[in-house]
Amino acid sequence: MEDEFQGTLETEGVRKNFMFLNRKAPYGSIYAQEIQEMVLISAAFEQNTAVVFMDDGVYQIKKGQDTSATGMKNFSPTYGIFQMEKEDAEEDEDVDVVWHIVVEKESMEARGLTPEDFVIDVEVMDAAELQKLMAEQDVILTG
Amino acid sequence: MEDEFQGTLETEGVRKNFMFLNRKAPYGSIYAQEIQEMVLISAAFEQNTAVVFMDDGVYQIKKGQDTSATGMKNFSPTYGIFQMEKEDAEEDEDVDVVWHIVVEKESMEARGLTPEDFVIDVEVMDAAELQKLMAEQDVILTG
Amino acid sequence: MLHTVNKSPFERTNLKSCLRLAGKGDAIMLIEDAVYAAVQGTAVADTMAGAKDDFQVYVMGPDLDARGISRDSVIDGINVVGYDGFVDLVVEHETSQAWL
Amino acid sequence: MLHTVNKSPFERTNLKSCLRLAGKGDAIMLIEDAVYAAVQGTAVADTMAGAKDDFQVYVMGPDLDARGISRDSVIDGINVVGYDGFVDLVVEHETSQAWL
Amino acid sequence: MKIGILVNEGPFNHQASDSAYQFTKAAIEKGHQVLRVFFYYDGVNNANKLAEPQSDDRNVSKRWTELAKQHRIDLVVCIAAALRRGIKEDILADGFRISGLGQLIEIGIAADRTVVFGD
Amino acid sequence: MKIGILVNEGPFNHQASDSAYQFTKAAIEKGHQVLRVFFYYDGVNNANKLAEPQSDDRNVSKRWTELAKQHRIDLVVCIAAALRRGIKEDILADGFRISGLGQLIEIGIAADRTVVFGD
Repeated sequence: MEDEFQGTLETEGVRKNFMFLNRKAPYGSIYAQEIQEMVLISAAFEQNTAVVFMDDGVYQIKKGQDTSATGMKNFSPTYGIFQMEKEDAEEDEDVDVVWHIVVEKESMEARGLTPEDFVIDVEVMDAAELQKLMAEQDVILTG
Repeated sequence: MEDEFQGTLETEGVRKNFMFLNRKAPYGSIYAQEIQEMVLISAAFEQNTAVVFMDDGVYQIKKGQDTSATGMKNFSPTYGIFQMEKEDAEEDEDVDVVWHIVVEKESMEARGLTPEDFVIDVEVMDAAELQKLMAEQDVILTG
Repeated sequence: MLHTVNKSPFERTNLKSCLRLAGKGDAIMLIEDAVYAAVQGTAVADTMAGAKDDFQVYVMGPDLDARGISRDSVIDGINVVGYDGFVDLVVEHETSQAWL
Repeated sequence: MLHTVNKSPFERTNLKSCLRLAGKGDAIMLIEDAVYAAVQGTAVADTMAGAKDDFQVYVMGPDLDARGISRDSVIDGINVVGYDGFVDLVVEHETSQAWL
Repeated sequence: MKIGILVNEGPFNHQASDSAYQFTKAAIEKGHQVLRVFFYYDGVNNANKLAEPQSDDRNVSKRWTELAKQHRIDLVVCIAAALRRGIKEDILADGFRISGLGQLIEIGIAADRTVVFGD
Repeated sequence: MKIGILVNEGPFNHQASDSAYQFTKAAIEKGHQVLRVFFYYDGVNNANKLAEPQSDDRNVSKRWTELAKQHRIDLVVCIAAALRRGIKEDILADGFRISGLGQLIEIGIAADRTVVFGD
């Protein structure tokens, strides 16, 4: 019984749909930064992955972030790794995980943003489409 | 110079207007509870004191709080001490500090509450009156 | 799907986002400071009264009690549950989404 | 009086409360996630464009930069300042109120 | 049913850890298995054993320790989030262990349900 | 001018401590005297010396320590809030001291300006 505490859980051969839902602006709080680490670790488990930016979360991927005068760490380059993971998943025939990187249209438009404003390529979905994607998920993690 | 670090600041003979502004609901976060301690400590310094409940802060003084099933501490009885401090300040002729315990009318009404819903007696002020009171303050502490 | 909302509808837009994204028939569990959304006679009561036609809405009883909100003041059609009822809702729905 | 607001106007009502309680001619300093309120072309831009007639509105430049918001996109009449400018505002106004 | 829990906030400042605790307790009482409780973001502060709340208030960290002991629940603190905030072995409360973020993803994969508590 | 600062949130999770630090530094550079920085609520977590952020990120606690040393700033952590959250002498970063909430009220009385940073 004691190893239950130290052990790893059985995950072999299971593929689920994971969504990482980003609703918070970057820098004002740490959620945007630390959820990145979740997504990166998750990629190693080869699960289907949907990274979603809605509400103020769409600001996370805004181009041109320069944190030098605030003394904080600029973590926006890391989103490029998300895109690479997605491209790898699409290109690698041995790996059949599905990646989505999604921006909710309503949130984007309320903030006067367009897909050209973002550091990575995104699928723009309206609330109805995003709702459908959400309904397909097994696990939704957020911060 | 070294005692600057350990010492107390010079406060003798100074009387200022302090406002403690409560805008957050109780229990969901700790601000309501810990700002109480500020108000109580402040009373010992005999400053003019305005305790204000606005926005979700008006919920802090709602009657009938019973936290037993959540396992949290019910700190609403402590508001009674605010009222005692106010009454003491009004009755004691040697002490001429002024106390206000204020609820913003707009916030109260939006939540369907009336002064009878509160555990202590309050002055109800509309936003314009509260703005005037706020403008008279030297120090505004909040959480 | 089960949605949990824990923020006051007067101060934050979490509930609004939840209502925009939730599918018809989904369950919504109001906990912590979101329980204020379940109360009659407030500025957001109409929104919630409408929401309960599209969704199954639940509110955490112990969180109502803690905040001194009488269970009698809960909008008709919103169900008051305890932590055990919350567990049942999680079990009944394959996925939970927390609108933090 | 100087008001500081640090929360996004899209997610929280802090700015709205500030605008309701601030006196005519008061200064409002937008920092951290509140800098989004200073940007042209958003759903809250009209509110802020109106606010700057009644108040002196300032926005923290380093917080705009961190978030990739071009200083050119700031609403006309809202002044971009740095931490030193923020200090000056605190000095100029006898009382500061943080709308947390 | 196998349930996993994610706690995003520290003790006292937000109700998240309280709600997660009450939920976990209720799930166990109903006969479910709580596979693991994972602490991330400021949630790592729940594992600080030095906490000494006032005597008339709950002790959030200790309560987790006791629940874990009683029901053999795996309480895992994320190492990266913990290092950033100064939660280390020296001050780690009984019943908690420090490990990688992969242990959270494991929950998602292995548990039937994952429930998140935060701010 | 004499300025006092109140920091309501812990390091990293919110920008409050960063903004307070930049503000304090700027105030000193402009020749003002920062009488005291008081840490309350989760703000007490800024004083945890065990924090080890990633090498490419700022060290919030250490930065306060250094600023305090350089400019003789009084960094005070509220004892009640600190006990509740497990911030004790054993893990207290250099330059911070633990004291009562009265030290915050003193700021309000003795300083010309009091500025609050929080969530």
